[in-house]
Amino acid sequence: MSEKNERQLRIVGFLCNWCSYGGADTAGVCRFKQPPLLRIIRIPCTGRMDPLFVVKALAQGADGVLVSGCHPKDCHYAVGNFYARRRLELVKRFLPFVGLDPRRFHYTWVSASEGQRWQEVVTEFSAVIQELGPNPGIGADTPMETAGQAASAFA
Amino acid sequence: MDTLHAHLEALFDDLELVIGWETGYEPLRPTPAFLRSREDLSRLVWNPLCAPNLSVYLPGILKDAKETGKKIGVCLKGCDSRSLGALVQEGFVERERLYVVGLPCPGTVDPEALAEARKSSAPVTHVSFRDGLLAITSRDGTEEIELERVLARRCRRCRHPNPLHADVILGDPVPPRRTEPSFSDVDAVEAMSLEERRAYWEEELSRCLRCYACRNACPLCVCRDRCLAESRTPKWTTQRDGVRDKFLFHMIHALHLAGRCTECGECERVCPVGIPVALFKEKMARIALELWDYQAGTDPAATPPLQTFDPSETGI
Amino acid sequence: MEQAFFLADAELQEALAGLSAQADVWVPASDARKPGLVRFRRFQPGLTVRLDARSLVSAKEVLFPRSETLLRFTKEKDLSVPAGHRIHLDDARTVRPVVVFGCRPCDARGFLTFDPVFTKGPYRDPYYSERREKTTFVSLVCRDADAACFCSAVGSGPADPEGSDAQLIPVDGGYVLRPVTERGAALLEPIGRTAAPEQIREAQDVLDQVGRETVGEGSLTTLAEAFRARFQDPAFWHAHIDKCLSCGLCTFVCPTCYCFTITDEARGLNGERIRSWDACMFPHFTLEASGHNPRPSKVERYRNRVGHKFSYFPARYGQVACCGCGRCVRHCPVSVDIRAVVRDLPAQEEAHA
Amino acid sequence: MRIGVFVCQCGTNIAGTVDTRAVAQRALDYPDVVFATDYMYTCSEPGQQEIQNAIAEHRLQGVVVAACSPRMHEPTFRRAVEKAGLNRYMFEMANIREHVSWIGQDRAANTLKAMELVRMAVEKLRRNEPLFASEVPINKRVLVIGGGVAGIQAALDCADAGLDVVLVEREQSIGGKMAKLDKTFPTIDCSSCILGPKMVDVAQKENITLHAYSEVESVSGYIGNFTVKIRKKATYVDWDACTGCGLCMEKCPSKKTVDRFNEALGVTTAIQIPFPQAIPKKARIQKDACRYFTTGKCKVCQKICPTGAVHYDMEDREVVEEVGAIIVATGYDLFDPAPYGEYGAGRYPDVITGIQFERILSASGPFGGHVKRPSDGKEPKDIVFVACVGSRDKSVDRPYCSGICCMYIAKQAILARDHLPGVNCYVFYMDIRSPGKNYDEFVRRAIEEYGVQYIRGRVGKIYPNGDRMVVQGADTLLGAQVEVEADLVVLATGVESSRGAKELAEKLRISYDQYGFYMESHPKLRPVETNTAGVYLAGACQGPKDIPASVAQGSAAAAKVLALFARDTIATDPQVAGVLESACIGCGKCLSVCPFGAIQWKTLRDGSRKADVLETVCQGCGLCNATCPPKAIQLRHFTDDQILAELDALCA
Repeated sequence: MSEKNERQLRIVGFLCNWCSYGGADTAGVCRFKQPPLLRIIRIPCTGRMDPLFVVKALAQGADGVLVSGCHPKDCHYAVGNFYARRRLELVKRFLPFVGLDPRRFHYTWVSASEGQRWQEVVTEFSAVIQELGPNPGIGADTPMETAGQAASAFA
Repeated sequence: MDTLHAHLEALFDDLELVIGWETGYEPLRPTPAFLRSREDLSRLVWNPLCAPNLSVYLPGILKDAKETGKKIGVCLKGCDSRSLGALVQEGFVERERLYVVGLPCPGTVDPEALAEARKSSAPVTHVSFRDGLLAITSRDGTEEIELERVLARRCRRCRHPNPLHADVILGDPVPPRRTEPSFSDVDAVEAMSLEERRAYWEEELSRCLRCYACRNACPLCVCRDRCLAESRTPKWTTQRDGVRDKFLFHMIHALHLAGRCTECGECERVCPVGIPVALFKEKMARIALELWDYQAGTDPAATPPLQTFDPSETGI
Repeated sequence: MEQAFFLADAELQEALAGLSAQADVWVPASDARKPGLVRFRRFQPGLTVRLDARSLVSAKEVLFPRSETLLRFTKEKDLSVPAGHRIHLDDARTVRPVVVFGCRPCDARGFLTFDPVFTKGPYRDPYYSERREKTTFVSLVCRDADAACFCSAVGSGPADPEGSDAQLIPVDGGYVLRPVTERGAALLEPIGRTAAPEQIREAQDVLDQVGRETVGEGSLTTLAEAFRARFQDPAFWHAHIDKCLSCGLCTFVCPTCYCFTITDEARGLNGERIRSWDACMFPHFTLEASGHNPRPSKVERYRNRVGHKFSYFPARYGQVACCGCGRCVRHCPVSVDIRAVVRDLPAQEEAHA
Repeated sequence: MRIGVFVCQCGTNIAGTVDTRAVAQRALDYPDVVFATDYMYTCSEPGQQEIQNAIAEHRLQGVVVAACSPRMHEPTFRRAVEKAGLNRYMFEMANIREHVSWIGQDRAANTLKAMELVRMAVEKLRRNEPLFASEVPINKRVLVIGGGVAGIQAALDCADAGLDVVLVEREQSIGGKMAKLDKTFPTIDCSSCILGPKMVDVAQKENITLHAYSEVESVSGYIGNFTVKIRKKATYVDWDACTGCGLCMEKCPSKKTVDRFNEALGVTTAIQIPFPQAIPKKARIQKDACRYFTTGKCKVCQKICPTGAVHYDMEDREVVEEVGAIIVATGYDLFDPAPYGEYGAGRYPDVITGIQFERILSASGPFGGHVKRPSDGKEPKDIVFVACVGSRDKSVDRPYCSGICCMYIAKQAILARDHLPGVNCYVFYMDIRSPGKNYDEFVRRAIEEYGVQYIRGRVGKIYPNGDRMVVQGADTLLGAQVEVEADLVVLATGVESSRGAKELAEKLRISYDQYGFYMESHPKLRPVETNTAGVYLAGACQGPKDIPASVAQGSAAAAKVLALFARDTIATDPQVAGVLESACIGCGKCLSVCPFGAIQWKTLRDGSRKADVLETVCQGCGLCNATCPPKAIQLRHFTDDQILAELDALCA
């Protein structure tokens, strides 16, 4: 690991259950190797994705946030990702204004069959995050969030 | 002023009450007035110090008002009227229950700028406004100050001095200061590096008291007593005083205003510690404009962009 | 004025730096970027100290932080006990001496509302009390009251020494520092040189002159009964309060509002119990677990604020819970004027439609 | 809560690159975890027993299994914990196989990642609450979309079992591609002879409602209760009146109409029954060919029709069918060889596709079963078959094997030799794929008994030489260029997804792969299910298939429907949205975004308006939850607090 990454970098993934979570499974079944940064939170649909999750994750120091759902028009719930893409694009454009690096947030569409594409998405985004290094977040001075305390519970 | 009084006098029998402004504890501070009798109307004032956006009261007052068949009168400036438009769009206000008096607005005063512009600091006894000049009288005499010098930030970028959605417009139309959307203050923030922006907001927000004045003054913050920022279930923020929680509160506010903010600037005006919180929403308004060519509150029949979708949209 | 010291304008920074060696020194100061924004900040060399300006927010947070950790807790996993863990509590704290320098008399006096609640009686609050005991207030005789100020109306005044340990009196070229309490004297001893007789005389003149000024009309200290009579007069309260936005600004800038909430903020096995500012203007303040809220709207909430300050508190502690600083009036987004509300309390015969 | 954590080694699948013991050990440090262990195969019978024992012994109130994907075994483990007395929703999975052990080799990094995923699952589980399914009645009718052999089989199986079946066919007749085939491999039995009776069965079953020349417009609802709108396209012939006598076809003056059933090798009339065995055997007017529709004069058919069935003013009409399950059997289409410009398909009349040759071979085909070439009607002396046209070729975005071409080439070569014993048959191929029962033997027969000459190599170019075609290619076994002169060239065009497959998938809310074939739930274990409950797949819509496989899938899909319908009610997924009324501000944003109309207004006694979720209609997408400003509406099991807890477990 490069000098930048004194701590383990983490990408939070929000994946819809029907397409992208399946795509990540497909990538696994096909043994498509991926960097180990990503931690996936399963959500039913990208329509569940409140843009505030993105902001909160980045504010509290997630090094990257990756949201992936069904391709537009393929939503299991018909229209969830149509709403999602408006919200996600909006927050993507908003992040830099408040000093959060928009490169740390990526949203995309990967179907359950696209194991290889999933591998590419994860690999490319992981490389971006490796390059950017640790995310300082916002207001890291908040008490209780000190490294020592967190470490004892979550190391 | 006289027109306003006369107009409302003539109509008063058909009105439950009129929401306007009256002189507050000093003439520099007009305060919202709920005028319930004909005599009350004499208290009504209208000048560039009438800063509060009265549309903030509409959802509540309509909910509580008895169905008497009488309308509720409300005085709205240009920017206030956009807020009304957005409230109508979202179904919080039944437009037909209102009698909207639109007041073309020359711009409102930034109190801090006014204090600086005044030579005297003595208590003000009288204020009047004519031809772009504020006449401010105190025991030290009367000073004339150009409104343009002491304009609030929100008014410098105003495109809608002339009210929309009004039943009647009283006063001559005011030429807008801007014909195109202006985001120069947003640009100024964006001119900073990413790192500087983060530091800038961390410093600004560190002052936040979480008094929620910005939220409560916002006409589009319709959650009122149920605001997510104070909710413990779900729990998005803690009660800590750190920047992170303050930041999260302001992000909740900003994202909830995304595609809805009518840029009235009340959030920023009321902040006791001078945080330019309206910039968050101005940025949101700009994104809504860029992505969906959408300006909240201008078309009462439109659907806010995050409440709908377009399958053919590309590029996002 | 038996004993007094003189501090030249030019020596202010140095004196504050000296004080800072032994205490946290809080002064009204402004940001370079926002000269109009004056608030209390911890002194550090180079800070723009603004004794000339009223601070936007009171000095309340010095003794009563916006949020403070009361204790920290850790759950140590131990499967041999029924809960599966043992709880360790840690409420260790260090309290440094504090000097509030250059506040206005009203700011200092504000803590006289805190004191009986937090330091006396059956529930002495150790967190506040420990800090309070180590705090010294040096207030500046106030010569720039504005239209929102009303200290005289609550039994105080612009030169009121009550609540202050020492007074700063502006004189030609600097300030005369006048000890009010022994603690004040002890604080001033090392930083000032003894004032010259003419400086003392000038200071006395200022004190006398300012002392004669009346800031705010009438008296708001004897309206406890009038409040009770008005309690159930919805028209009265609506007439005054319909415009209120029910935000917490008035209480948060107020030097005497001391309400707080206590929450546990935990993550995993660790957490802390914190106390943070709360406001009777917030709906959650009185929200009951059942979902019932005895103060469901801003009318009841604002009524409580008035009642607390001018009726309930005086009934219990013999003084109004208001120092007349005027911040709630000055900063209110819609200029709600508590003075007007309180003044109107007795006017029973007046009809409110 | 007392939580037990079970870390699966999955043999070496997980344990190979994750220290499962360490993961279990670390889990004991997490809040509320009172028991943690690793196990060889947690999903096995003894593995599940281990969980059940631990629940009893340690009085567990919730269980986390760190193993494979929840899309695989979540139902298995939910049942297991339920058997031990827990609510089935007091269970979470951490996917440490597909998302960890199978995608990384770094044991340390994998182990850390697995620990964190377990930690996230624990934090989520701590905020779970028991959920209880409600039961909704099942409408025991089934919709079958597509009347090819797979759809026919599915429809008949369901109908035989007593179900009401609605069969929707886009074309004028059912039968699909199989109805166009002459013979079938490897038995050389007559396609229409074996399919015909099944088609007749469909027509005769009283419990099958056939909507031919109809398309699915929209699908709403959910498993057990779908509402399907079907557009019955205008045929201009009243099929209730039409007897299929064919008189109109005899008299129709528009005799130059392209015969699509015969793959444009022949002509037909504007009013027509596509082929003699058509089901339903009803006439239809092809509007663009009809003299009346194009010139406004004619009406011959209307005058001649003995039952007065012709109505020129007929319009499309919509019918609504309520069903409880849907079988999708929309089949496939054949690759259009136009991208292979060097082969000249379309340009040279004697370069034809496999399905065209099938029609030439057919006794009911354009040439009455005489093998003639389209250009001049001469009998060919040399026929070249080109395999893999639109199969196994990335350059035309068809990298997959169509699976049937090798076999149908062999069949067609044999049949050609049967029809014209003197004809020479050549086959250019890449590999011969013949893995079915008696398939390889069949190909060998073509080579050995019928003397078909197989040349291993690709064809580079086909060009005319006089009235013959020259096929230029490589023989990779000889390592030489070869040129073969032929009278007729048959391109074995590959299988691709059916036209309109994606649009239909969007209506059905099922997934499809990049080529438009529908995605099954699991490639091995759930081959006919989709990820949309109540929607099943049969036949080539899921991927290229031959007839036996399509028929088998048709029956399999029918069996799935019958299993579903064996119960009277279905338990709805309780992972749906719920409203905290005290927090609801009545803004109605959730109502406006809900894709299912699952939220309605409810008026409380105080007159206030609150959102109210219809739990059996809610599909659990969570769009309302993301939209609600005060977060009064929460998706159970995916609440804000749960997602935030997962987030906090990772970083805070």
